[in-house]
Amino acid sequence: MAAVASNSSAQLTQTPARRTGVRDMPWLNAKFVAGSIVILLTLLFGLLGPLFWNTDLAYTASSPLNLPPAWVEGGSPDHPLGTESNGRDMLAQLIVGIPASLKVGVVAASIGMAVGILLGSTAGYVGGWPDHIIRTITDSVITIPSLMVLIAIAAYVSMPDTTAMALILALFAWPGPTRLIRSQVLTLRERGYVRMALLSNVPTLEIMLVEMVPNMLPWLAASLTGGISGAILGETGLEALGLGPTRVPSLGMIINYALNSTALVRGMVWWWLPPIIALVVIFTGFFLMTIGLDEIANPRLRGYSNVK
Amino acid sequence: MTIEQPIISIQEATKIYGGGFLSTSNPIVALDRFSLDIFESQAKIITIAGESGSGKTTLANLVLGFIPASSGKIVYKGVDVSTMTRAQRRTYRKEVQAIFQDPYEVYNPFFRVSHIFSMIVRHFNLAKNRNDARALIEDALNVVGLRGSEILEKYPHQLSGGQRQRVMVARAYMLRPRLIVADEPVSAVDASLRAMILDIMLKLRDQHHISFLYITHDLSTAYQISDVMYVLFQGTTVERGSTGMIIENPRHPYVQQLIDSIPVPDPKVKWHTHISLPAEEVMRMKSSTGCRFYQRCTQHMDLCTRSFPPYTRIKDGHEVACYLYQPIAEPQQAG
Amino acid sequence: MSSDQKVLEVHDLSVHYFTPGGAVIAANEINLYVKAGEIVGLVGESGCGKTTVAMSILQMVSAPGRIVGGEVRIEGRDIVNLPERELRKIRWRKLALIPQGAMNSLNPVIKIKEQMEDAIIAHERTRGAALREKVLRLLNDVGLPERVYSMYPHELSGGMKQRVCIAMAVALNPAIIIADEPTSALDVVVQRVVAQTLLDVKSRLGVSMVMIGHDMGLQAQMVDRVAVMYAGNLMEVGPVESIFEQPYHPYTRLLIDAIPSTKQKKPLKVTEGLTHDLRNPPPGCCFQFRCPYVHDECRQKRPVLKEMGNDHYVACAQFN
Amino acid sequence: MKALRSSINHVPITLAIVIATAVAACGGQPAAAPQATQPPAATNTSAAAATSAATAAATPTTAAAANPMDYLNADRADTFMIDQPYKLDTFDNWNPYIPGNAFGWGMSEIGMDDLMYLNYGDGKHIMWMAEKVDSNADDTVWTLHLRKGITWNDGVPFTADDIIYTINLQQKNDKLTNHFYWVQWLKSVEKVDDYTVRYTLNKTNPRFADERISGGLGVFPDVFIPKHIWENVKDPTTFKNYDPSKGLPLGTGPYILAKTTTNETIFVRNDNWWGAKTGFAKLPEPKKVVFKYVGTEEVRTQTAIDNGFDSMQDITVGALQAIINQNSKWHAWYDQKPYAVADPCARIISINSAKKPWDDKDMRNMLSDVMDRKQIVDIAYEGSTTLAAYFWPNYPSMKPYSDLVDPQVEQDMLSPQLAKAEAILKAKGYTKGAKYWSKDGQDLAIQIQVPEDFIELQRIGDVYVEQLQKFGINATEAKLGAVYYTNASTGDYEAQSNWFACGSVNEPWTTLNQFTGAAAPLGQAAKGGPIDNQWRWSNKQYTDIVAQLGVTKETDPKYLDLAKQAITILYNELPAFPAAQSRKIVPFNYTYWTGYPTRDNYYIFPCNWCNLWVVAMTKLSKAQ
Repeated sequence: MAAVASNSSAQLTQTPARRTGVRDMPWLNAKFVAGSIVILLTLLFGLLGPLFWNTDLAYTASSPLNLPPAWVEGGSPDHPLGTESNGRDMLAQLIVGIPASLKVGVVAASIGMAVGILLGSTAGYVGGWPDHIIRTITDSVITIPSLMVLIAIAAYVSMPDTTAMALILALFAWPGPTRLIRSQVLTLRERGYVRMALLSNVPTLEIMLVEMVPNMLPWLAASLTGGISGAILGETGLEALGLGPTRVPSLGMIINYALNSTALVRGMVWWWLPPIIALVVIFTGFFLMTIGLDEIANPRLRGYSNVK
Repeated sequence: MTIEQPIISIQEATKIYGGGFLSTSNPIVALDRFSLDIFESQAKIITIAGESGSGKTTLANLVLGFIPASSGKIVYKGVDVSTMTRAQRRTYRKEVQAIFQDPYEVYNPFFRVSHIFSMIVRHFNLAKNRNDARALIEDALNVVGLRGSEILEKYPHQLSGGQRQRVMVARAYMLRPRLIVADEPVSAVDASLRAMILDIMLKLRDQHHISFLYITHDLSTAYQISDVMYVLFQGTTVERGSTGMIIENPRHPYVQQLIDSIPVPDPKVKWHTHISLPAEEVMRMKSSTGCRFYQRCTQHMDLCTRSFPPYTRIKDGHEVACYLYQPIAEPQQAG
Repeated sequence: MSSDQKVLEVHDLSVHYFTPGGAVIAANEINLYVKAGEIVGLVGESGCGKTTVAMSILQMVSAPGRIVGGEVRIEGRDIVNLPERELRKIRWRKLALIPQGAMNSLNPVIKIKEQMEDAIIAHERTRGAALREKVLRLLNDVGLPERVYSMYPHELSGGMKQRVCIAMAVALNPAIIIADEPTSALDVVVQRVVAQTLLDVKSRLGVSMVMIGHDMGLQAQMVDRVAVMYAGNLMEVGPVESIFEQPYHPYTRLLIDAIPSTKQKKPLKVTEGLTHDLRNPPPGCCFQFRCPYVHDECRQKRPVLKEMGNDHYVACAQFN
Repeated sequence: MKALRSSINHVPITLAIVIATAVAACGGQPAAAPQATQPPAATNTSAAAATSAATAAATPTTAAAANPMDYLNADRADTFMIDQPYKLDTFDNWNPYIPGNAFGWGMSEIGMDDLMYLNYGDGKHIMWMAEKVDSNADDTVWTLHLRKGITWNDGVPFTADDIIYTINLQQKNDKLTNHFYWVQWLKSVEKVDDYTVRYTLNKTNPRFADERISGGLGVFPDVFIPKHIWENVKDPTTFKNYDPSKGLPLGTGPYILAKTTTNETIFVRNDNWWGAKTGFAKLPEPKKVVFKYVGTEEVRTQTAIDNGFDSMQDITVGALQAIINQNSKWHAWYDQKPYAVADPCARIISINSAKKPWDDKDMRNMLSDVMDRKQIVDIAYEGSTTLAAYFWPNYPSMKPYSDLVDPQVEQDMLSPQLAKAEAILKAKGYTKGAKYWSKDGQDLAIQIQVPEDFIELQRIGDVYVEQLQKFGINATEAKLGAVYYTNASTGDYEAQSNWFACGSVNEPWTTLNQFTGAAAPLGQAAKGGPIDNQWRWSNKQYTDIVAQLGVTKETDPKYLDLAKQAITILYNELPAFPAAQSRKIVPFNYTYWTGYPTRDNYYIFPCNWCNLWVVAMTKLSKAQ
C-alpha cells in the first residue's frame, strides 16, 4: 500500500476526463436560458409597462371604440395598438393582461406543486395503503376531463378576481406533480446514495429533504413550468368561455370579448391576434424552459455523451 | 473452542415477492430458508455466489434491513432485527455496513465527497468536534490508501472509480463495523483496480477483524480472497462450505457447470465441451418443491422433484444439497 | 492465400471528442487489420477508447466526437468521408455491429420474426417464403429452435436474445462483425453458450470479427489475435498464444496478471496510478504514470509499434 | 322569449380558438373552426301523400292544389331561409306543453295561427282567426267571434270546440302551461255556437283580450290544439305530437312541418290554407320555409353574406356591419346606427331592497344617478340602441304612459347626476377616500350579477361597473350560470343586470304589476310567478293603486291618473332603474324576397321568432 500513497499525489491533481464542464454548470442550458429570457421579457413588459402607459385604459369605456392600430388608416397615436368594442386600449390591456395571466398560472401551478410534493413524496416514500389511496385518487382525478368540470364549477362560483380563478384551476393542477414526484421518489429511494443515507442512520425526513429534493429540483422545476403553461391554458379556456372574473383583463378575457363581439368577422385582427401571440410567446418560453430543465434533469438528453 | 453467540445469525431467512393479497402474479421465492452465522471472534470473508436471480442481492438487502423477511429472521446479538428499538437499530447500523457495486451511484451528486463522512459523523456521534472528526476521517482514508486533502473537497465525479470505491470502504471502516456487506464491489471496476479493492478487504479482515459478506457472481475472485462460500441457485443454497474445497472440488452439478464455464485465461486450454441449456419454457417451469436445478441438470433423477435435497456433508465444512451424494454421506456422524 | 486477405484495415486512425474543456483524444493513430475468418480482440479498461475505435470503423462516432485523421478500409476501400448514403449500403451488408447490451435493444413487443425480417428487408430484396426460410436458417445458425421465430423478445432469456442479435448481425453475410462486449451482463454459463455460438457462426460462415472486451480470460478462449489499448493508444498486438505466453508490454502483463484464477491461489498484485487527462496527454509514453519500469526516455519519446517477430508488435521503449 | 336562451353556441368557436392557441404554441397549424354540416334527411313521401289525401278529401273544392310535399324540392328562389342561432336538440318533441319543445322552430311562427296579433308600431290589433272580440260593461264576460271557414291542415274545421277543449285541458291539468292563469281568472267558458266562445271571468279584467287573445308578454298565449287528435291522447304531458307521416304536429297555419333534424326544420306550403281560401289573406309566396342552424355567429354571418338566409335573428353590430359591407342586398331596420328595432323588454338594473344599504331608497336613487346611460348605449351597445328612462319599450303604443313620467326625473336619467349622488352619500355619512366612499371604515361596495350566457347584459354590467368604480363605489361583476336565475328568485344578490320588469307593450299595467305584492323572505323563492317581485320591495300604497289600475278600463278617466300615481311612486323609490332600451338587429335579405316589415312600412314587429311572423309571410313577394 505504500506504493499507493507515494505516487498518487502527482497524478491526483489531474482531473479525469469524464464529465466535462456541462455537469458543473447545468443551469446554463441554452434552451432553459432562452426560455427564461422570453418569460422574463414578458414579465418585464407587464411590470414596466405601467411606467410608460396608462393602465386605466385597460378598463371598459376608457377609450374610443374600435380604433385600428396607429399605423393603419383611421388609427390614432393615442392608442398605438388600437382599441376594441368596449372602449379598452389594446396596449393597456396587454400590459395588464399578460402579468394577470402569468399570475394565475404561477399561483395555480405552485399550489398544485405544493400539494403534489406532499402527496407524491408521501405515496412514494411511505408506500403501503397511503400510496394506494393517493394513487387511486390521483389516477381517477387525472381521467376527469378537467375543462368540463372547471366549466361546471365556474358556472356556480362567482369569481371576483384572478386568485379565485387560480384556486379553482389548482384543483386540477396537483395530480400531475403528484404522479411525477411519486415516481421520482420511488426511483430515488432505490438510489445508492439514499441507501447510503439509510445506512448512515439518517432520519427519513432528512433523507427526503437533503438527499432527494436537490436531485428532484430540475424535475420539480420542469413540472412547475409545465404546470404554469397548463394553468394559463386552463385559465384562457375558462376566460375565453366567459367564465372568468371580469373587469381586470387577462389574455383569456381579451379573447373572450373578441369572440363575443365577433372580432373575427369584423376583421378586427388587432383585437384577437395580440393576446394569441402573447400566449404563444409565453407558451414557447415555458416550453423551452421545460425541455431545458428536462435536459438538465436527465443527462441522457444533453448534447454531450460521455467519452468511452 | 469457546462457545460464543454469533454476532449475526441468519435463520431460515426467506423472501417471497408478489403473490400477496389482491395480486394476480405467482409469488416468486427470491430467497429460500437461508441460514448463516457470523462470529465476532474470527473475521471471515463469506462469499455468497450465484448468477442473476439467485437471491444474493435479496440476501444483502435483508441483512441491511432494506426489506423485511417473509419468514425466518435475522438476529443481531440475540435481537431480531425486525423488532429492534430505535437505539438498537442504530447500533446495528453501525456494526453492519455495506459497500455496493456501482461506486458512483452511492454518491449524491449534489454534495462533495466529505458529505458521505459528515453524515455518519453526525448521526452516529462519532466525534465531539470538527478536528476529531477530521482525524477520524483521515485515519479511515489512510487505511484505504487515500488522503483527505486529496479527495474530501472534490465532487464524486472528479474521483476515479477506484478512489470512489475506496472512499466507500473507508466510510464503512470508520464505523468499525463487525460486518460489511459487499455487494459486487469489484464487478464495475477495471481489472487493475480490482486487486486493490480486494486487497483492502483482506486487510480489513486480517488487521481490523471485520467480516465480509462478499456477494458476487465471480467465483475466481471469491476463490482468491474468501474463506467460506455459499452458492445460491434460484434462492436456494446448493453448496456451502470452505471456498477452496468448493472451487477445487465442486460437487453440485450446477457448481460444476459454473466453474467449468469460467473462461480459462490460457489460449492453449480451450473449452473442449459444448454446453447447452434446456429450452426456455422448460427453464421457466421452476419447481418449487424439489431441486431448483432439476430442469438444467444433466444428471437429474425423479427423486429430485419430490423435495429439496437435504444437505450432505462431503467433508468437514463442505455440504451439498444434491441427491447424487446422498448414499455416500449415509453414515452421518457428528462433527 | 485467401485467408491472409485483409478484410479490414485501420491506418493511423485518430478520433477526438470536442468538449468544452478541450479535445479528448479518444483514439490516437491506431493501426489494425483483420484477416478473413479471423477474430481480433480489442481489450483495455473502460475509457481506453476501444468502443470509440469500433464506432469509427462503422463511421458511427457520435457528436461531439469526430475522426480527425486516418483511414478505415473495408476490403480495400476507404470508407472514411464516404457520404452517408454510401455508408448505409456498406453497413450491415459488409459491416455488422453487435452493440453493447444488444439484447436490450430488441423491441419487447414486436415478434422476433418481424424484427429480423424488417432488418433484412431494409437491405435486401428477399421476400415471402424465401425471407421466412432465411430467418429460420439464421436462427438455426445461432442454435435457436424454430419456435423462436414467432416469439416475443420478452419471452426469451438474455442469452437467447443475444443470440437473436448475433443472427441479425450475420443476416446479410457481412465481411466483418464488430461485437462490443457481446457477453457482458450475462451469467457465466450463458456467457459461455453465447461465446460458443459466436465461434460456431465464425467457423461456419467464415466471417471476421472484432471482439471488444475487458475480460482477458474470455479473449484467451475466443480470439485469434489480441490488440491491447491504453488511453487511446495501441500498446501491443499479436497472436493470442504469443500474447499470453510472452506479453511484452508492462500493461499487457498487468492485465494478464490481474485475471483471477480458479486453479491456484496467488497473492493479489496491486498497482496504482491514474490515467492522465485525455485532453492533455503527456509527452512520451501514455503509460508512464503507471509503469513500474518507467525511465527518462519514456517521458520524452512516444514509443511506436515494433514487430517482435511472429506478427507480434509492441509499443514500448524497452523494446525499441 | 328566445333572447333568454343561452349563448352556448359560442362554445365551439371558443374551444377551437383555445385549441388553436395550444396547437400554435406547440408550433403546429391552428385547427380549422368546425363548420356545421348536415346530412340530407330522407323524406317521407308516403306521409305527404296521406296528408294531402286527407286534405283533398275534406276539401273537395280545391282539387287543383299541389301536393305540399312536392315543395320539398322547391328552388332556392321559392324558398325562404330563416336563421336559427341555436341547435335543435329536441327535434322530435312537438308537444307545446313539454318544456324544451320545438314549437319555436317554425310551428308557432308559420304552422299555427293566433286569434289576433298586436302591432307594436301603432298599438293596433290585427284580427286573424278572431273576427271580433267584445266584453260587457265591467269586463267580466268576453265574447270571441271566430271567422268562418277556418280549417285544420287535415281539413277538419277549426271551431269553438277546439278552443274550449284547449282551455279545459289546461284548467284541469296543473302541469300544462297556462293552468294557473285559467284557474285564477276563469269562471267558465262556453260555446255559443261553432264560431262563438263566451268567457266568464271571476273578476273584471280590461286587458283580457291583450293577455289571452293576442298573447301579451306577461303570460304565455294559448296554443290551440286539435280536439279531434288530442282527445285520443292518453297523457298530454308526455305525448310527443310528432309524426309528419300522420300530419303531426297539426296546425291551422299556411305551412306544414315536413322534416326535422337537429340543425333544421323544413316547412312546406299548404296551398289549401284556410286564410287564402277564405280570401282573408294572401297565400304566402314561398313554397318552402327552412329554419336553419349553421353554427356560430361567424358562420351565420358568412352564410348570410352568401345569401344562405333571407331573414336573421338577432346578431351583433359587428356581424351586421360585416354583412352589409359585403352584401348590399341586406338591410337592417335602420341603415345606420342604431340599426336595430327595439325589443319589448327594456334592460334594467335590479336592486335587492332587502339588502343593506340598498333598503334605503336614497341609496338606490344614488346608484341610478351615477349611471351614465348614454355611455351604456354608446359602448355596451356600440350605439345600436336608444337611451332608456322607462321600464317599458319606447313604442308609439306606450307613449301616452311614458308621458306620465315626471319630465324632470326623466331628464335627470338621461345624463349622470354625480353631484346629486355625492350629496346623497354625504348626507348618509359617507366620506370619500383615495379610491372609494366609505362609512365606519367600510368601503361602499356592490356586486352586480350578470348571466354568463347573455352577452348584452354583461356588457351593460361591464360599463356600469366602471362608472361606479370611477365614482368611488367598489363595484364588481359576477358572471353566473343557471344560478343567476335562482338567485333572482331567492333574493341572493345585491344587484342584477336583467330585464325582469318586462311585459307592457301597449298598456302600463303588466310592467307596473311586476313590482306589486309582498316580497318573499330572503332565501325563499318568490311565489306566484317566475320573476315575481324579485326586488323584494314592498309598498302597500303602490300595490293597491296598481290593483285598482288592473280593473279599470282604459277609457275610464281615472285610468291615466292611477297610472301616474303608480309611476310616480315607482320612480321615486326605484326598486330597479332602467339602463337601456333593448334592441334586436334583424336584417332582411332582398335578393329573393321583398315586402318585409320596415321602419316605413311597419305593418308588424319584424320578429321571425314570434307568433306574429305569419303575418309577414303573407306580405312577402318575389324580388324581381
